[in-house]
Amino acid sequence: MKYQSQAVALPYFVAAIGLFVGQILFGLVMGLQYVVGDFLFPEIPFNVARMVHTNLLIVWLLFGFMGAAYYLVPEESETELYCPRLALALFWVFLAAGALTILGYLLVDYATLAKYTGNDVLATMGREFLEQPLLTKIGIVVVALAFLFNITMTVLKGRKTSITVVLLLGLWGLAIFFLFSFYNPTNLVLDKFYWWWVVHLWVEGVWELIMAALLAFVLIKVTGVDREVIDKWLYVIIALALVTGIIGTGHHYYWIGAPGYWQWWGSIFSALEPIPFFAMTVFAFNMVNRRRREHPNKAAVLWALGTGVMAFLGAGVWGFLHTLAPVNYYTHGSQITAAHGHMAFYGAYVMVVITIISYAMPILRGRACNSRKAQVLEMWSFWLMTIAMVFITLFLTAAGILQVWLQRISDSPMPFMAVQGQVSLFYWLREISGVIFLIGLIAYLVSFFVKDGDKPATT
Amino acid sequence: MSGTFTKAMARNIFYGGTVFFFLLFLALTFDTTNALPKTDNRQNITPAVAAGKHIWETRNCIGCHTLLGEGAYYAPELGNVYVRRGPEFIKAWIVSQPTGAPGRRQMPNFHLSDEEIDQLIAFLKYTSEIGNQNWPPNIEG
Amino acid sequence: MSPASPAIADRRSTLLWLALLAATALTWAIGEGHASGPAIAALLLAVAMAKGTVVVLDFMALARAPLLWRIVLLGWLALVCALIGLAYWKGMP
Amino acid sequence: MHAAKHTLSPSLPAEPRLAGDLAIWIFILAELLAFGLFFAAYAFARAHDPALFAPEQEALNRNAGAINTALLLTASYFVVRAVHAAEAGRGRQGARWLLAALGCAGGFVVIKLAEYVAAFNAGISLSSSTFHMFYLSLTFFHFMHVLLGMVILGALWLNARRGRYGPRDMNGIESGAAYWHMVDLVWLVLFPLVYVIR
Repeated sequence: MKYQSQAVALPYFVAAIGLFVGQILFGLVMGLQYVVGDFLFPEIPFNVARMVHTNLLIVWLLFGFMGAAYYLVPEESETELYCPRLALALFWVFLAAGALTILGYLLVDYATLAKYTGNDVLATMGREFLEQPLLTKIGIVVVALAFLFNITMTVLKGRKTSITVVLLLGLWGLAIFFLFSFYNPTNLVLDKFYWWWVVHLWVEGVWELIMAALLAFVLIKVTGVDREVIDKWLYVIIALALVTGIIGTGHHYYWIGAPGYWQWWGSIFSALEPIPFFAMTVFAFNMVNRRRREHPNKAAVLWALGTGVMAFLGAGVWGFLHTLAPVNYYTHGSQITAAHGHMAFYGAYVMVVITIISYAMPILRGRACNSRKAQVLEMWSFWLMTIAMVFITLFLTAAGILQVWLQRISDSPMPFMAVQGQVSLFYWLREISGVIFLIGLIAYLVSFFVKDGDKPATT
Repeated sequence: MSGTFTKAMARNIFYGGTVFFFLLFLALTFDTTNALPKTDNRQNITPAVAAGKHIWETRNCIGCHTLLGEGAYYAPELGNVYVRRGPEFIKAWIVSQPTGAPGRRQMPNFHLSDEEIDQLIAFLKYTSEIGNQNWPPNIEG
Repeated sequence: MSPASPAIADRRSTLLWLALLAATALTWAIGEGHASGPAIAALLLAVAMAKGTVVVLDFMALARAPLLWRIVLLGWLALVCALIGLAYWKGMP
Repeated sequence: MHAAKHTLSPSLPAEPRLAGDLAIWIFILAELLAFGLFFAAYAFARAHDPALFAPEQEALNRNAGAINTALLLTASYFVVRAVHAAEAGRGRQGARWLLAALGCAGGFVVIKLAEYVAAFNAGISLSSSTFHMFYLSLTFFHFMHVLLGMVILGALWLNARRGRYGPRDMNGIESGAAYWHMVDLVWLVLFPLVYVIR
């Protein structure tokens, strides 16, 4: 660790992993509820479990992004963090807010929670992924602004690199587009139209900047390839990502009451969206092949390469599968969407956060890399989780294809619930894959505590 | 590589391309804003519809159902439920939840008053009349 | 670096420019003559391809670029024109 | 760069070289892909019902379209002259060619805007018919590229006036020129496709 203040990243990473575990546990609950409908009812109805599952994902990824920024920015800027104590204070504020929100979901009736948190003053709740109470949303904005202030000041007083500039753009964009979560008109079409300004412009816009910056940072560190080379590919890739992704928002505007031309604009530009993901994969492999050093942290290299491949498969290929309007007419809002969502989030954002954790955590704990035994276990966890996710995606895709066929294409369409019964085998298989994912996650956790005689070099 | 490849050019293209496509997106958004009154059924937004949407949101219905295809995929699409089932059925359904049938998916009872249920139904009726390019493909959603 | 001397290169560009303008006049005349049909469509596409080829090879200077770049750009032009032609043919009564 | 080669005798054939920065060419390829998809989408949508497209297509102003084609081609020609001037070490002279190209591009913009005003007055919008949707989408997408091209030409002009471009520094002007020619190239397909082929 080159700068003392990078240490504030540690609690962020720990919290991120902890919440990740929570996310997966609730995912397993939901997976079981798909086949055993009354499991945990009425204690944890499906909608509550889902809210916890998705909100934990968002919160732990944000913890990961913030931790990554605190780790990376001082090193890139070659200066201590502007205010490490602010960073630590924000950690506790964000963790408390996040924990209170999740507890609120689990322990308080949602309508009551809405009433006591000011939803009658400004109604923002009850929309997918934006279920957070108004107070939590305001808290997120405050934390994000204070965090951005801290990071921006650090960059301003130090060296400005392409990586910090791109990361900052991504993080500022994240905060700015979140503001659209406060806009909730009664007009459902407008509501949905701008809801996507948060959701799509996050995951297929500014988050890609964050992801590319984190990946570029790790690649510079583990390959030793000239920064100039990595920087220019970084710019080309994120240019392609935004060129295709911004108008690509149109693929969400096909069936929500927006004008018909979005079917053309959305189809054409989102058909190009796999290109930047493919470029990112080629880029990651290329840089590793051209490496000038053998970095001892093999696990981090594996995660970095895995991010490229899985982001391309999940976001690129599985996104393309159902993005063209004539296809999407049949697949919209089916299990195909769920399949894409799972692999894209895992491949792009979960894996990039684990990549930076895998690289930074040993250094934060005072060594260049973990012992060989720990790394082997971590790589096992990589394969277990990744393969499990591939199978989750495949089973959900199979369920989705069957669902679309029986419910939407067939001459005698079946009702939704009847179809759900027909595809339950795939839901069982998905749940089994989910258990394997959990086993992989446990292996990942254990890898942090593995000790053996083979002493790693200290920094 | 036979050509030149500079970081400055790559950076300029990133900034230029981003601004360009965001402006294009804003232009399309502007046109959409002007065109929406023809399709979004805003003339039928009554106070009851507004209240119904509020009930829809504060009961987190989107956590199980889809509405115009967006939401969770655990329970049926409700964008066209008004057409599929009609108001009487919807009312009877909401009141009789949960079914308690063992092993079946359960919907909570939200203890809505008669007036609230009517408002929710008004919201679902308004939603079913949004001109959304004839999605879903059939009445089953 | 242009292998030809600057004056020759300039003259060549000027002649090509005039040819492009003449081709544009032809396309316009066909349009104003309200001509249609598969032969006319093929002619219009051929003219567009010829003009595009001039722009790609001479104006974009890809005649002097590695072969791959010529293939990509001219391939784009040929593919787009072929697709347009195919669609025209499909849409004929 | 190939600065060393400039001293070689001109009789030696130059090694193949892409004029302009690789980054701009990647961008150009992405743009061409988007336009190509849009063109094919138009062509196949029209093939679905050519009779529906024909009257609205017929009503377009082909004079404006043809003049605009000529303006873009002329601007492209002027840009070529500017590049040649810079290559010959007469960068400042090239600035005047760039200014002339900007003038042609400005003419395109004025004529296109007049066309749009007439269209809007006739009640044509993105939602008025499938043909109009394509006509406005394609031409407006291209129109924005002309505007971006003008920004780039303007930047080239400022730099050329300051004498920045010469045989040793061609990357900027060649990259900008390549982009402008792409804007031209796309229009060469767009004009017959939307205005003429019926």
